[in-house]
Amino acid sequence: MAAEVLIFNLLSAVAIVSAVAMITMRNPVHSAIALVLTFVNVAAIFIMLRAEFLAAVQIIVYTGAVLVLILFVLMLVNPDDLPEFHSGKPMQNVFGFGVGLILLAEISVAILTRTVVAEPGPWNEEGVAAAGGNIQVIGQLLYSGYVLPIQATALVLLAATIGALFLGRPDEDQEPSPKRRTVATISLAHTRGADDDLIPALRAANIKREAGDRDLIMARDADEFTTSAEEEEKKGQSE
Amino acid sequence: MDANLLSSYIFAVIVLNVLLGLMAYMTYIERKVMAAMQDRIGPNRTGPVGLLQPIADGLKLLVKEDIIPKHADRRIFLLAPLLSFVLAPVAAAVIPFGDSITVFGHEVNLYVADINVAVLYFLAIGSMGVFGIILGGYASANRYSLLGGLRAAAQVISYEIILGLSLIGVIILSGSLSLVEIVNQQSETLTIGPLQLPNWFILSQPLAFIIFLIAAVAETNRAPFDLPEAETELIGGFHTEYSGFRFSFFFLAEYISMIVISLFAATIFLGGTDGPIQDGVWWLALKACIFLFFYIWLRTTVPRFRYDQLMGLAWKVLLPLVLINILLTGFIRLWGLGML
Amino acid sequence: MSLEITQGTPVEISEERALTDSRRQMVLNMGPQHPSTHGVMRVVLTLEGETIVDCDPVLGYLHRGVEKLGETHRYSQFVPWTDRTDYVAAPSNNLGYILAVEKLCGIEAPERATYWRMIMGELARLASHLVWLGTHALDIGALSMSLYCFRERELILDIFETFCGARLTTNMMEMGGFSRPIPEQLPGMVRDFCNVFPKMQAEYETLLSSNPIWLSRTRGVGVIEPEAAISYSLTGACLRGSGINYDVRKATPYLYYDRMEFEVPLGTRGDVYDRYLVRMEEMRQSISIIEQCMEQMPTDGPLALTESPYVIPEHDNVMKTAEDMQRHFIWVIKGFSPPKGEVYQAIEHSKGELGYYLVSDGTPIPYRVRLRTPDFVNLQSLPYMAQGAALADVVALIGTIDIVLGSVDR
Amino acid sequence: MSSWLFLIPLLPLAAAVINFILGRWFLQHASQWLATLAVAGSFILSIPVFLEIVSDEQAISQHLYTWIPAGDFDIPVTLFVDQLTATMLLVVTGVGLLVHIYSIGYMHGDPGIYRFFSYLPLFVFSMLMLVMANNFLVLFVFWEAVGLCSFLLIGFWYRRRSAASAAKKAFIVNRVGDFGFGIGILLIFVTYGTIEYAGVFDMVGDASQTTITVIALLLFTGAIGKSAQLPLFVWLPDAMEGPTPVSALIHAATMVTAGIFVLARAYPVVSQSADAMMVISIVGIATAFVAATIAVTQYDIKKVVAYSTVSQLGFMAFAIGTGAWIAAIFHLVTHAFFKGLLFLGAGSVIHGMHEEQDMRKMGGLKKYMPITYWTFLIGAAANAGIIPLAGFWSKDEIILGTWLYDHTVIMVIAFITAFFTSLYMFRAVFMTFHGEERFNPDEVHPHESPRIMTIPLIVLAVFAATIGFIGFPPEDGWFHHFLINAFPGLTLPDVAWSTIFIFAGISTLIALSGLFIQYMAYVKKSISPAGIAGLLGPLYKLAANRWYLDEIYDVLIVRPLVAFSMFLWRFVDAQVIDGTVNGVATLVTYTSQQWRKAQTGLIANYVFAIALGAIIIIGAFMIFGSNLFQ
Amino acid sequence: MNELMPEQFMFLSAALFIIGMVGVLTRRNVLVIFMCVELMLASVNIAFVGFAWEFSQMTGQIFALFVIAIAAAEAVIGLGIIMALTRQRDTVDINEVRELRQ
Repeated sequence: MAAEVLIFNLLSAVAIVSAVAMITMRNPVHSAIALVLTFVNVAAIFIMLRAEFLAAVQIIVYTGAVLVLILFVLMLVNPDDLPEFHSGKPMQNVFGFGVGLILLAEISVAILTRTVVAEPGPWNEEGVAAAGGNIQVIGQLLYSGYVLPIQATALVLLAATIGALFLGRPDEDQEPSPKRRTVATISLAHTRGADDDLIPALRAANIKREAGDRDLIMARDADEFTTSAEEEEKKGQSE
Repeated sequence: MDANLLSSYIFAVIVLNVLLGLMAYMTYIERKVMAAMQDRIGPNRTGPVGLLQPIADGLKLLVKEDIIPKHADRRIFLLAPLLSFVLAPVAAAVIPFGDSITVFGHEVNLYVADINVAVLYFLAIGSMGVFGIILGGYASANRYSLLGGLRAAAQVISYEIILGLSLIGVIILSGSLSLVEIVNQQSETLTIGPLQLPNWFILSQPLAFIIFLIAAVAETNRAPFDLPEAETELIGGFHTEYSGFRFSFFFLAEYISMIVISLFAATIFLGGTDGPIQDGVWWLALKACIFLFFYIWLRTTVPRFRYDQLMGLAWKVLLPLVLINILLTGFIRLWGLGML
Repeated sequence: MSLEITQGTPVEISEERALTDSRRQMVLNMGPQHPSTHGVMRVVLTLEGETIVDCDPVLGYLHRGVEKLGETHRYSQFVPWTDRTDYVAAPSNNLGYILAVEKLCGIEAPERATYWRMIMGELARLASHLVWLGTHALDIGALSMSLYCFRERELILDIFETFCGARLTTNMMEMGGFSRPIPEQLPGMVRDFCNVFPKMQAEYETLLSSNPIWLSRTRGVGVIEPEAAISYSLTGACLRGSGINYDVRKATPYLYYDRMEFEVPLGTRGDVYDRYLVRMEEMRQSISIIEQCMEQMPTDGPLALTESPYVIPEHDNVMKTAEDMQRHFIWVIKGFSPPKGEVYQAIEHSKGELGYYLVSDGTPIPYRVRLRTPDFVNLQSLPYMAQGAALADVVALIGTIDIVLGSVDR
Repeated sequence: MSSWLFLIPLLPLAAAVINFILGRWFLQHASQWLATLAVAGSFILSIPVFLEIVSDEQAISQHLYTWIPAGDFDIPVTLFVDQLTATMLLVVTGVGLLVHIYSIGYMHGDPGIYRFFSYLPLFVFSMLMLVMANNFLVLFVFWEAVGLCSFLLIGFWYRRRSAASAAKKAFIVNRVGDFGFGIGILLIFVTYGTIEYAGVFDMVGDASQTTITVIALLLFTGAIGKSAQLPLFVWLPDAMEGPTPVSALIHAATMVTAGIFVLARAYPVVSQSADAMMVISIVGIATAFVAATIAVTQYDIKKVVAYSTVSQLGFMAFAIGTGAWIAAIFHLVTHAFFKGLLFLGAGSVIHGMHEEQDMRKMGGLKKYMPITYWTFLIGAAANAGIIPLAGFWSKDEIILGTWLYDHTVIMVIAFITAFFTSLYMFRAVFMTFHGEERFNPDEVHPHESPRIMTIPLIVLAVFAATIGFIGFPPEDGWFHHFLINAFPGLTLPDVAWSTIFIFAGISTLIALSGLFIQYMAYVKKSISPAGIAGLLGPLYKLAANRWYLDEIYDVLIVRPLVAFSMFLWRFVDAQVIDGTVNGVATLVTYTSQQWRKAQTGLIANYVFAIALGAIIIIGAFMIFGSNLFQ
Repeated sequence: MNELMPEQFMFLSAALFIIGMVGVLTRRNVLVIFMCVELMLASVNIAFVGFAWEFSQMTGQIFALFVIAIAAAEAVIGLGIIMALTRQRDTVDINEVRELRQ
């Protein structure tokens, strides 16, 4: 057994075991971790299959972004809701596994009895090396023959972004929940009450320019910038 | 097993050990530098001028009681710090510490691996590193930890994008994802009129460098982007409930990440091992030290961002800037190739 | 071997459910052991994401019954207790209580002692503001500020130590003046401090005042409108930050503040940044007041009243004259009995209006002692400011109110 | 000069676009100055163009671009200026400028001011392009564009239901005429193979007489709509729902004269068909008479002026019909000034009376708004044909034309109409400005309008008083000699001075009699208007109810249409079509209801079905063989 | 078996796909179902890349790239829907969401 085959089988075994673990774990967070393991192994298999770029992308996108997002959502969702409820529908499980087994058997038969025949292309190991490497080959192919699919994919990603923004927007019907508590009482009778004409008064006041655009007003006297209750009354009467 | 592979293994072991040793003394240096900046003395009791302090700290953490909260998700709680700790130094594998040297008649490359997707590999490992933090935050069954984990997830995803995009400019210019290749390109000389400058990418990609620097600080969860652990708000965030050696794993991982990302930045933008006289690993170390000093300096100087400001900075300021940078670089590159 | 401990959540799960409106909300129990609550305060936050829906400060973790203790101690015995309310500005608390008792007895300290009281009060204000600045900046993440601030505060504490021997709980004032002489080196120390401090303060400002992160964390955060500030009975920088001109030193001058020339800084927006600016400016004004005191102060003169029945006689005379010996004996054994009546004395403490309310029934023990501590009142505005703010803002808001739990809980 | 020609329409267009885009957020009130400056620029540029035409007597043109290139047939956008166009240029930009200035005062404080000042220059642009077009298609495009602007501006206060419906009415009624106009253009194209003026006019004679008549009548159909002739004039009085400056500019001075302009522009075609000319003159005189009688009975000051406009447009139409081409254009020019003046004066009154339009609630305003009064009086006198004001010269010339070209019946009706003209004009003046004050002084404080509104009034008044002298002496004036170049083949008739004096005398007498009657009725109160109305009985009622035209339309067109629509809705749509659709739907619903029971709503079940399907398909392939696996 | 055989990755791909499918069939937590779908997408990528390797083609890799891109878009939308769902329903149990039945 060549080392290559051994490693491949090892990686496959881990991938399959962790995939099975993913669907059997009760805690979704554990499932997610199992899935991370599967994806990392899949990425390793990609490297074995001479797809280094895809391996890196697989890890960056799937494990680095998608699964982090899934974990993010898992943590946002109420922890009480997280555990899986296996007790619900036993028939569902039986049918599910049954169908899975049948399909696996069918595909196994197909794999073993049929062979796929196709013309070998130019991108064997030497061909790729001659072109400068896996990334160079993908880049050249991608931007020569696949421009339209790239544009379409870009459009899909844009649509997804907009859709996500739409889905993630705050509820409209619900008033923004953090609402300011209103001022309970305003004691305008306070002899040193807030001056309604504070702002005009400030212009003439002794202003100390602080950092940026902020000013401090320097009061020399206790009666500056304040209106006493009597004055307020007088003002009211005169109007 | 061929000799090449063997020498790689040996070199990997050396790098790993050096990193761990560096990391230990990184904490010492940080404390000393911070002390100097803050008008105090810093560790000075353990050993001469406190040089044994990191070892003492390590011992202390080793023998400390290992507390697992009752409601914690045990398995993940144990797994998370390991994940952080293991993934942090792995990224150093692609950093070239110099050309090959001859040891006992063997040609030994001064890098663990020269893979053609090195930059992507680095980003991939970086994006994996956050799992430790998120899972640690989740598993602690603590509100502060959960919030820390949530913050870490959002922050790392956002800044991962910025980090990756800021490197695109360099990749466009160098035309390669291999760090060895990138370093080799930077050792060339750039002649601008009478000036003879090294072709470091900091000169051709200054904007990308600044953005990379900011994103790198955010990526390693260091001040002023240390929101996931913000001790004054979240009391340590994801590692609130960790103690003893498990805590030290997170702690170590953070410092190793800092060192690795400093090495990476030095490699990508500052020419790696290239220097004015006698190229070699010491230049890389010196450049990395500049970054590390910058990290410490930042920590002592600036206040912490708020969560929304952090996200706003990433998406509203840095992302447009970095996209503009890519666009400009692309045009200049095409122009340089005579395709425009 | 690992030890399993139960997570200490004082609020039970069911209770938490009752606290939140929807399942999207989360109750976060901040404190009483949280590093940013400046002691043992507990804030129960209801969060939606990182946005605060509700904020409920829970007090009393440091309650020692100071007021009740005052009603079981003789007038002079209560002075050390005042140190332990707002322990970062102990001389100010001494001062407030002493002034209240003196007002009750109708006596007044000699001129020189009054000037020194003012100096000590302003130094206490500076010490308190330095603690505030350090911790406030630390809460927001500016790590070094706290160390810089404590470096300067050390100079003030050295002055206190030189004067009365204690650094934190000073217990430095007596009815009718000071019981100890002024050490020779003290005026020089105060002058040195006045020379050094402004430079240091300029250093702080370069670090913070125009730092974009500091600005973004403080500007527009925790806005208190002038009306709200009044209706919450705020005092001190919290009130003046909202632009309302009320300073006890100006409004009802005590000591010799009417002889001083100083200005009261007022904010324009009422946010955290304004309060920061106001306090920074207050520190400059304090230095100016101290310098004026040093100038105006008579170089020689008594430091304490000796002839009043309410004060302890001069030590030298106790062993010389029978009257003084007798008075001393009664004063020490029984204490003095102020006339019947009630009195309220307010001073401008570093955190706001500190009021002492005393009721005397003619016995040596006060019938009622009541403290109006400014930070307790100011703390009311926390929920008002916190609603709609982010979680990270809460620490900035607690910092901006400037609380000392010893003073809040009493 | 011709190279700068394009700037004349471009400036207002630029102003319109800028105001529309930036107005709401950035310009706000600054938009009014932008619009006014742009129109002023157009006006200033038009002057040298006009002078060049005067001195060179040569049409100038500037090719801008080819709009529709289709093989050997292409439609150029070419600016074309001859004597007729030059005259129109000055009228449009001149009156337009004054109206813009006036609007600054009138529209002050309106929140939609930027909208107003983007529609108004847009209208000026469209009108300029209309008159400067060199082919029928471009003409038609901008013909529709001015209609659109008219629609937008009538419905400017679109929150007002009446304004919105008036806008709709104007638009729909105009469509009837435009339909004919469009067919006319098609017919021109079919007949001559081109739609450029020059080409068409060169080949007029190639077509049969019938074709020419049909074309001329179809073009006149458009004019009926646009220039508010019988029977389509009903939209114009309703259009007074728009802001008054709009009424002045669009519904008095410029747009409504587009119909007349088109007839004059198509002179080579129209003049070839005597039958068409006859129809035009009959429709014209009927319009003039009917509108004048209605105007006498109206109480809304703007309605009076509006019906007066319709009447004057009738004058122009029958002038063309009778062959007095130049007189028609002359009247068009003078009318633009004095009718613009009247509208702006009415607007000033309304502005001063706090949006009150009913003349019964006015009276005695003379002392409150002297400038408005005097300018309005000049306008009214010009309209009534008091010598020597502008209206006198042009109207007299039209009536003289009817005599010269032997249309005696029309002449008599024209004189009667002129009498009515004088009657309603002075009725408006006396009711509004003289007599007792019939408004409630507690609620209404009449005041003179701001200077920015009165200055345009004064300028217009000066023109209304003096513009007539460009056509002096009648049939031999400077204007006639200038314009005759635009009408090849037309000769100025030689008229004896005695004839002129006789007609002038009759006209003046008629105008003065109208003045006298109204003076007695509304100032002296010796004649009771109500008494006269009672005396005339049904005739008065007929006029007061606008000859029941709206009602006739209602009975003849609207109701049958509604009934037919109801039939379509009630029976065809609701029964036949819906029945079919509903039947199918019910069937589907029923079937689906049965199938629904198979739907559990559980995702797992659907996935299960998919998986089952996959198993079956793969199994089938395995068993029966396929190309998938070989 | 000294060489890597095409059957190997085909089996792996099929196995992972079927595991994902069974997960979708049996699990009730919508987030886990979501993860299963991601697994199915990834398993298809293995087949793509494997065939590309077998026949020295690049098309398979390029299509795998597209699949990853689409999967990312799907993840964003899917998670957005799940967030909206939990906001409205307070549940992640897919059997509770039976809107399709109505």
